[in-house]
Amino acid sequence: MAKLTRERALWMYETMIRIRRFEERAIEVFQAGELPGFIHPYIGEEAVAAGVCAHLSGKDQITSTHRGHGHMIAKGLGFNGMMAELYARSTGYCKGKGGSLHIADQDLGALGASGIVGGGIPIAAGAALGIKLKGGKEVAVSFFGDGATNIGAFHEGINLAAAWRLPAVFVCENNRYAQSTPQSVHQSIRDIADRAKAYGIPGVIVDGMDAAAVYEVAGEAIGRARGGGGPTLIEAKTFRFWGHYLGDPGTAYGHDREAPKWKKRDPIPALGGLLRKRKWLTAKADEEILARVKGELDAAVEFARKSPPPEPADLMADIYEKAL
Amino acid sequence: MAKLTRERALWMYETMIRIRRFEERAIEVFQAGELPGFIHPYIGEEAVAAGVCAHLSGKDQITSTHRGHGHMIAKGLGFNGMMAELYARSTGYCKGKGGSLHIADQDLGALGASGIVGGGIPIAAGAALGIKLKGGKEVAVSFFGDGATNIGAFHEGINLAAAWRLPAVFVCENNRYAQSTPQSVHQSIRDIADRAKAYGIPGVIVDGMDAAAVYEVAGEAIGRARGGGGPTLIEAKTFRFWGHYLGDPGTAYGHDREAPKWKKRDPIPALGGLLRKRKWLTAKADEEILARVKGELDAAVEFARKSPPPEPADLMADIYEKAL
Amino acid sequence: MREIMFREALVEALDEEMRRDENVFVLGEDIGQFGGSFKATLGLLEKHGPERIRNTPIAEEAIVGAALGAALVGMRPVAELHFIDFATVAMNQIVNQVAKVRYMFGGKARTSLVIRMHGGGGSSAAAQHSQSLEAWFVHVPGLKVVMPSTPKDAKGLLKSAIRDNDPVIFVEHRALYTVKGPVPEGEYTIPLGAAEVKREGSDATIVATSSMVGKSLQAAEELAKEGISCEVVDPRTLFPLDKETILASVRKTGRLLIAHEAVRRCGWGAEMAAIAGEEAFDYLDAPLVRVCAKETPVPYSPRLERLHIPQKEDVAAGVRRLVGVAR
Amino acid sequence: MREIMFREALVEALDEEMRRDENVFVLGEDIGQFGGSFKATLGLLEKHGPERIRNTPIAEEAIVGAALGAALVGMRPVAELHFIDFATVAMNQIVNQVAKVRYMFGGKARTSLVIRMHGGGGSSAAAQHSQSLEAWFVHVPGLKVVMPSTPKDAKGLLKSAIRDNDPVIFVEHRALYTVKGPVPEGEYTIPLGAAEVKREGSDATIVATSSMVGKSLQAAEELAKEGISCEVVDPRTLFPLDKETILASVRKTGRLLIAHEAVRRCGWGAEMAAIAGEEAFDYLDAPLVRVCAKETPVPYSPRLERLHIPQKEDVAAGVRRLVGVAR
Ligand SMILES: Cc1ncc(C[n+]2csc(CCOP(=O)(O)OP(=O)(O)O)c2C)c(N)n1
Ligand SMILES: Cc1ncc(C[n+]2csc(CCOP(=O)(O)OP(=O)(O)O)c2C)c(N)n1
Ligand SMILES: [Mg+2]
Ligand SMILES: [Mg+2]
Repeated sequence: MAKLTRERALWMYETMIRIRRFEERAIEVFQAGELPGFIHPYIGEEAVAAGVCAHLSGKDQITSTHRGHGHMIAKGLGFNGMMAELYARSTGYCKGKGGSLHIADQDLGALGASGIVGGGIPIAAGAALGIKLKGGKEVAVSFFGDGATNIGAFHEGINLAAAWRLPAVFVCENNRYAQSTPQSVHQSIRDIADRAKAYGIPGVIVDGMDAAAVYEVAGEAIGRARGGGGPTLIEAKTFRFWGHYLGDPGTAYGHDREAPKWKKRDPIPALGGLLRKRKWLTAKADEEILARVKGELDAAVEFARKSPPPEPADLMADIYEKAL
Repeated sequence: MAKLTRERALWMYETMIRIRRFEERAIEVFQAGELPGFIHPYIGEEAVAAGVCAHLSGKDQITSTHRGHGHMIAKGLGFNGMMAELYARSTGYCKGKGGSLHIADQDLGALGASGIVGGGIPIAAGAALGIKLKGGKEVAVSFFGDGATNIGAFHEGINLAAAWRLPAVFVCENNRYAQSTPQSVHQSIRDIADRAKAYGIPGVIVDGMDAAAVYEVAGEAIGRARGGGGPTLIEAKTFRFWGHYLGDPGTAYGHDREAPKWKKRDPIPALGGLLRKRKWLTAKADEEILARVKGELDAAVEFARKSPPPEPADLMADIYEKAL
Repeated sequence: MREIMFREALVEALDEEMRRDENVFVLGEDIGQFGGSFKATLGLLEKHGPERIRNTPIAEEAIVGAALGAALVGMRPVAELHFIDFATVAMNQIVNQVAKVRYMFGGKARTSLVIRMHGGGGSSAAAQHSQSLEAWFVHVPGLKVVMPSTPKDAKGLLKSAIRDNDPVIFVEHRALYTVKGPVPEGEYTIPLGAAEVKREGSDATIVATSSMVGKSLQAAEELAKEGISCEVVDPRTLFPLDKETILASVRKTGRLLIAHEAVRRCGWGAEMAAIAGEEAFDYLDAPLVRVCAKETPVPYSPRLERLHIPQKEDVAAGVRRLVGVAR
Repeated sequence: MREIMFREALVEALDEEMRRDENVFVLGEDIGQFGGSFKATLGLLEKHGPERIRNTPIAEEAIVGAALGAALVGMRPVAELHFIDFATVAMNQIVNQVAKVRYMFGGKARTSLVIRMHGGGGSSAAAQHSQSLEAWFVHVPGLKVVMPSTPKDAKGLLKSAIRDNDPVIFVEHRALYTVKGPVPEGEYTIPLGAAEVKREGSDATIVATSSMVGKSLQAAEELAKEGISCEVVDPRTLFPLDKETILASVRKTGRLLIAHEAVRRCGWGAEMAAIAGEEAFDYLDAPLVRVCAKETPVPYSPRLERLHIPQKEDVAAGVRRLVGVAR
């Protein structure tokens, strides 16, 4: 089992802060009317992306969801390209064509977010298949929500990966709601990890507000996948602090009543506490992280604002390899 | 628990013989070149259809598959309309428009066979929903194969039925192969009943070659559904004695090597033995059944052969309620 | 006449039909307390309760399959799929089951169901939440396809769709939901298969669907100032199609422009163009013009999306081309 | 030249490409020992082993998704879906993912994959196993769509499709699998986007796809005896479309008949008709004619199915109508 080192712990901590601050800034400029489109904030769930991606290198692959900023940052994507993408600028990761829902960078193993719930799960299985056929040691990780576990693609993708013992890890971020629909309404089980039994693979529940716990569980699953032991289904119990998307107050379906309890378990101070207990983090280092992230974010917003939008000719580019 | 009565046992026995003989006759006339299309014989699996449908009335609903003749006969469809359908005659259940793959009769609660694997599963959930909304006491039963348990519709349909506690029963006829693909290749679990755990519903394994056993298990599941207890997943372990369709010898994928062992467990003589042991069936009664079924089949083939094909004008009828 | 929003008109239609017929019910994702992603079911849960306003899991194939199964036993479900892009996960049920069971089973099957979805772009929702895929459904015998362009039409057509005994694909354009328009107070329906001439004119016929009707009316207004008189015809239902009304207009003006938001290639406009080429050939005085989305996935960038989606300026330019006035 | 069957030509193409490039592999249901439902992968398992000839579960969305995922990390998968009717369960992956990732992700994504499927009727396989749905894919920017009509084209086009860096939908007609035709021995490819004039003529242009090419050639033969000279053009790829070759023929003959097996309404022929109406309007001497399947689900009855599917007699009758010879 992967022991949590100081280096990894600090990486997770900083990564979680990067996610949190990036999203807070994105929300701010969105609310100021600077961004088109929609945003689904990941705030509150940072421990999952950080705990899982702490085990991944640039050559490992991930697929993500509509709530994907956190996965992308944890996978190593930079603020400039991400912020520019939200601003729909040509310097964005998708040259302004994808937006919040579709940030991706193939060079960093970020195979992108599917805006279609569950759509990334079979794609991750396929990436794992490609890795296996090439004889690589990488893994493919798919992130998705509780709601996604009811759609056909979830079932088909995991069954395929299990039948073929592919180096894949499936991470369900169970934040208790599919949009406005509570888990108890959309399925009749309590623990989504139980669905692993349908595929003969390990299913593990983890506290998604506890980065160290996620780190441990993910390390085991990813290690097993790399070692040829096949896929694992991880269920991380977590909570989004915001509504489904910016503009949803969460009041229609009880989310607002649950939120205070979960906010007390904010994963960032929780990990910070652990780090300080282990003397891995000083107040000064903490401040430095915050300052560094803030500086980077200021620069990213500046970069995005100054970047040009796509040119009209870009409309017809990138549909096919060569223009037809 | 429903105790097996003499009446029900004899009904099952005769039903199984009806299925067997109907299919043997269909194969005969197919091989003689009298039928268009394809046939997927159900022979060997008769105990499943009979054991389940022994609990159903005309108002209960079923959905079926490409291998559907057995379900239809057990649900009460007559030889004339079925044989005429295979012969593509206007007197067939679908007026010659559906054929072997799509035999159906709404009046008898036979919602039809989907030629798309798994397609009937959500439809059965919907029929169960309709029953529930109307306050009825009927149930909807969906039959499907082992191969179908890997497709998205299986997952979505059962999850919906479970979440809504619908009066539905899902019957997997695990005959060890999806076309040419052995179960061990298409999924990594041994018992499909385990998939019930993904939906928080009971999953039961039953010997699909033993009609009395199927009767018992189905009775419990159907009773539970009628009583508001929600759906059950039944896995009946069975075997088709023929290849995937007429013309497939089963030699390419090992089916032919397994067949002899399974044929020794032929469900019809097995149930016959039980009936005789209980003194519920005399040799004379047995002969009478065979003779009656043969007579009916002779008449059905005669009926079909003499029936007219659809008229050219029928091509454009039945697309919409009124011609457009 | 009072003015209400397109989405309010839809809610009224559902409410009235649910009161009229206890077999009508609605199922879909987040249609309950949430009132639907675009508030087109708002308030119905309170009035009709959770048995008839059913929040589903995210499982569109099951939603449509369940609607069909319920219809087969005598219900009249209205299924909501939200974005038309999500219909891609339900195509088997829509195309192989819903559309075909009546025919395949020899005419007996009861298939009175409506499948609602919203299409179209314009809000930077990007490639997977902005498509216009109605042509797919028109290509499938057994389905009817409705695309209202005004609140009044939306209400009247949805009521007809619910009462219809055939399966109806009901496509709403997202940009229309908050558009207000006059809607009569009392009970009324609009038959499926009846086009409406939204503006009369003599120089050119614009056949426009959904969001393009409004843009075409604006373009016509503009062109009128230049002395070009446009007739704007809204088919309202793409199948059954009121060829008579449309072709009468084409015969009158001799010029045809087709405007829709779907991409051009194999869009519904191609069918309309083919019909004109077959049935009004001798009346056409100029090559027809299609004004459609560019053949690209829908881009996120508002600047690009505006170029992707046909605008009223594109309609106006197309008409000028059509009548031979190059500007 | 040697003659081999259409399906043998496909097997050769796969075999050669797998030898040439170790990144090419095939996945689909029953493609292994069984050799595919129509034997179009027969013998490949023995040659290339189960890692590269992968028998899948029945899960078409996963098959296409897995193919895409593998492509994204650098493989060149060929996915088999068998019946085009089954593409309905994989439309999300095909349309929302495969077709769009390159664009949506700003141009970086590697999407070199081929999705094979067979369409068409004629064998009483009924409504869910006989459709012709290629128009759907042509409607989706990001996809290429290939429909070969001869063994030679099948091989050359499949090899090009596998080497192409864009996703290709490769639609085979079931009735063609056992048709024999001349196929060169050595290495060759046929570019995507190049139509072929299968027969030269001067009175009318028949643009025919897939199974309708052969029927159109037979009709042309017959019509020649009546003194009517038909040019038969096979686009071979519906997108990219070789408009040049097709329109050159239309300009020459002034008359256009479009023949395909899909139902007429919103079929690919509508697009072809629209293009002709836009780009060859001044050359058309008569209303165009579409010869397509009747607008019904495909019936089981052979008698009805024969009426549903367009036959060579229908093509001949259409041409006579086109050239003004009523018989
Ligand atoms: C196939 C499909 N259906 C519906 C939607 C609309 N939708 C987007 S996110 C969402 C809820 C997803 O819930 P969950 O999987 O739990 O993820 P979470 O938002 O909680 O992170 C829904 C219904 C979609 N994008 N795709
Ligand atoms: C979606 C879909 N994919 C593939 C097929 C082709 N097909 C028809 S039957 C069959 C095998 C079904 O296996 P199983 O579910 O085990 O049923 P069985 O034939 O064994 O009764 C396949 C692959 C289909 N009809 N539908
Ligand atoms: Mg959730
Ligand atoms: Mg089976």
